[in-house]
Amino acid sequence: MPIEVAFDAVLVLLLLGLAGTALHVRRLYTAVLLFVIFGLLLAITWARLGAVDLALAEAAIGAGLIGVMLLTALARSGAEPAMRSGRLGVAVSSVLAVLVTALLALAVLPLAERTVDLPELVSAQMTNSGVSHPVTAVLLNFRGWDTLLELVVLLLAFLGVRQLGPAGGSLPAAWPLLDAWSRLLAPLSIMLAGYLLWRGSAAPGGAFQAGAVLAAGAVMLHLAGLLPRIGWSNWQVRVLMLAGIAVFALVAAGTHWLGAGWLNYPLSWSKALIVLVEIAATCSIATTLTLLVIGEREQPTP
Amino acid sequence: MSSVIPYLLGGVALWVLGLHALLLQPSALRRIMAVNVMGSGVFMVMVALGSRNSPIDPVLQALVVTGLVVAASATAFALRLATAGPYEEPDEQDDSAQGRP
Amino acid sequence: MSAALLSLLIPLVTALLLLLLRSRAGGLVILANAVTLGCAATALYQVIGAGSQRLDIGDWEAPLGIRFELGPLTACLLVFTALVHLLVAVYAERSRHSQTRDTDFWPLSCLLHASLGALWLSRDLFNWYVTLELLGLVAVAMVILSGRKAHAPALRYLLLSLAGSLCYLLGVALLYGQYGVLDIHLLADAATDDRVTRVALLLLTLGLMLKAALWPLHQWLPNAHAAAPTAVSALLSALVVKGPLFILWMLWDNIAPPDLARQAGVVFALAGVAALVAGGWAALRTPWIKVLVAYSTVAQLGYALMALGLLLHWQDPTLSTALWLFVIAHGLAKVSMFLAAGEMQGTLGSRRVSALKGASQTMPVAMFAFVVAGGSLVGLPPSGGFVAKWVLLQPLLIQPSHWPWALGVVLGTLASAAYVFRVVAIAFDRADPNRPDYHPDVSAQWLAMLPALVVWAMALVSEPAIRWFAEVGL
Amino acid sequence: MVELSVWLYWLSWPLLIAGIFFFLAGTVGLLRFPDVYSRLHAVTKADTLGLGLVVVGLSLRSDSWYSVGMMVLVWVLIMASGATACQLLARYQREAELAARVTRQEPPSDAD
Repeated sequence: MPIEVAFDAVLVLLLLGLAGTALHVRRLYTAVLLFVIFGLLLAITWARLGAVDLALAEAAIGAGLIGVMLLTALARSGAEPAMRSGRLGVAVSSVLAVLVTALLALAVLPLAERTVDLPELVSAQMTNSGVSHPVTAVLLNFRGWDTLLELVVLLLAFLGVRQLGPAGGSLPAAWPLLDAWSRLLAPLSIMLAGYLLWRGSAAPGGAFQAGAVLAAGAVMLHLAGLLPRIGWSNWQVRVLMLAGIAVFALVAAGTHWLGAGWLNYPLSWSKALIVLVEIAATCSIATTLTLLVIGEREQPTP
Repeated sequence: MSSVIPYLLGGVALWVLGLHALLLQPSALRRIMAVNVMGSGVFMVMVALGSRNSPIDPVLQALVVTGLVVAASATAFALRLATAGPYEEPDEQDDSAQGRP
Repeated sequence: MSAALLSLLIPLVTALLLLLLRSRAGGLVILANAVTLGCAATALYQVIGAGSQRLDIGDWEAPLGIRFELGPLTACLLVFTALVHLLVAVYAERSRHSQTRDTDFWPLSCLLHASLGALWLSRDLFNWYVTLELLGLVAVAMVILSGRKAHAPALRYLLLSLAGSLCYLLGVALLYGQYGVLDIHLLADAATDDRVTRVALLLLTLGLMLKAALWPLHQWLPNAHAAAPTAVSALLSALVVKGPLFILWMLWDNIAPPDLARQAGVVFALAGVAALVAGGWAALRTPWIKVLVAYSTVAQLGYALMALGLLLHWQDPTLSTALWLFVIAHGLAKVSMFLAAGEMQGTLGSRRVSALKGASQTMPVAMFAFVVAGGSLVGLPPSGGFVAKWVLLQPLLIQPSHWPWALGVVLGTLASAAYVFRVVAIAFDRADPNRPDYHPDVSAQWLAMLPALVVWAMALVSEPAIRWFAEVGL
Repeated sequence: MVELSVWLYWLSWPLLIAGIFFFLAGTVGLLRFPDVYSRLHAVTKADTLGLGLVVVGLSLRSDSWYSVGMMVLVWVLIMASGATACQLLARYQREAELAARVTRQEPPSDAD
């Protein structure tokens, strides 16, 4: 038992050290690198705590796509403004930070012994949720409304980025080995995404992780120069990106006016409906994340 | 149960670390990283609370997956916003050009 | 309940259509907003008739699923949101100076409408986190419509909004860790007065005050709202800052243990008075028109904060009627003020208050709209603002021990009167001869006047509304 | 006769320790070596070998062939991606050096 606690303590201290240095180290380049490592270590922490779905999502989205976006932003960012507050400011705020941490720690500690009874309720209702993996049941059936708003958040992030105009920057000429390697990886990522999506109903996996893996494959193809010039102007991209929300809203409206209630899947069809919604969500997540990372080339025509 | 405490404290510490850096750092990229560290802190607290049940609490795990995708999309937006335009305070001098907002 | 769900679904479907067809047809959005207003009105009519209704999404009971609730206040807020969206959409379509003509303003405003509807209806703490995130992102996406100079304030707004959401989320995590439920009514029954609940409420309150730009945490609002295009500033000030305030009120009204609520009530009320004075003072001194109107938002939110504080301090539910009358009256008046200010700024070509010299002769209709809206903000009789202030002053004037709070209200009225009459004084100077290329858009100015007339029309319906709110209880 | 799995369990220890040693060697090489190319050498080679040893050590302990197959697949993928990344970095470094030398107007010393 003490070995486990030691391992947890070391892991947490390592995370804190990484985050602290990443935020306060002098060179911005080192800061970004340390932050990407922090993301990867976080994925291991989620796996250690037993949250496998989350470890998948964190590794794909948190460490992968956010890392790529940070590095592209680093390449494009100009000189760094100097640190504003002097020595006194940092000292005072650090003392304040320690006090706040102590207050929050005192509030959080008594929670360690308590347990909640909602998981029993979830497993009790699993039979008529249409899927056998509890996380997917919660995400797409019990709290399906959260996931619909979630897809709207993703769409809004892309609409916001679209107002900023095309993401300039030319790519260095692709190199044969990179070209061959990405041709090998792309089908693998599609297969992996399909597997994650289908297994999502019975084991860790699901729309978000599958979408992120697909987006990673597309970004890889783009970096090798193999991805055709896609953007908001061609309608296929628009259909794919809006598919998730449209299908989910259609299902919600259909179940409300034709069926038994808002997002109340009829028992016999619930698995089919959930898989349909998951496929649509994967398409829109993959397209949105890809366009968020690689940006659009041409001028956004009205 | 003892393995929950280090992660609860670590999550809270990460949250405060992120908030402290967000208020202190002037550079846009570092502030975005600070917000991400805050998010990771909150998620660590949530997952630690979830891991109190023997198979991890599926509701909390679903909430954190949703929160993670929200944080990722907001970060993508913030990064593009930070590097899109020149990041200096809006110009203060008077501009009487016709139709200038 | 299906009428309320329709008023949520129609803007979402319109936004998807606009995005799919890449069209920027303002007419379609105006039609959608009008139909949504109709649905919201039928929802209100049903609530008046049959009382509040509840919907468990997916037919899963509360701790497991998310619960929607259509109460009297939610129905009013749905009507208010649809009305403001309709008025702003008509202005944005008609006016030359709204800078949102051929931009993505149309789908974004529909998405804002849908996420506000989702926020008003939901009763689940994590669902509120996602809707808060939606509001933050759509607001920032709309602020940057006005070009490169809006990027700096928009980024600061986005980062602080994310920090506020994460502060709120940590509070939600603590509450879930303690009680194991996320629905607000179940939490209200289970809430006990211990340290975890107090720290969680503190975190929730700090996050929501940062997002609603309530007094000590409001610095990001003036620059963000001033940098946005005219139609967007109106939507932001009238609606986006009200979402977190709604959640703050729901949390403190339901979950807060009584003696904590009493202590916190005093702090909120004092923060309200400070907001009135500080916001008024800053509005008085700023040289820019739109920053003046933005600081007026910070000040007017002080009234709502004061009503919330006194409501908690004296456990007196009639004050929540005052709180929500303030929110609705301020929303409509602020829309009219921002549209008028934007119209004058665009036509006269300068962002400075000094450029309004002689505006009562050069742009009479826009200045009249500005003053009418200002009258409601100050609280001059028969306006909506006066009705709200009247309901707030009632409990204050009954016991002599409450009179110091009445003094706070007087200070607030003085401050808001100061910055409104500052503009009026400049407007009645002698106007300089017009520039050759000066051609004002009179119909747009009349559209800017419309919300101000609606806020003054509120007085006609005030007596039955107050009685209904008091009897049904928000 | 001692049970087979216990033998395998003890046999996996030296392999794991050797794997970890190679990981450390790669990291020390990364920090200490003078220029980019030798650092790339150290990292790619040592880590791949280290991972291979760890995979073999763990597969001795694992109970099903399925997990052994998964671990080997992971190892093959990391080896391939490590090699590609190493080639890519070396190439861009080479091009950066050539570009730097051309701007200093020195004739490139050897035909590239």
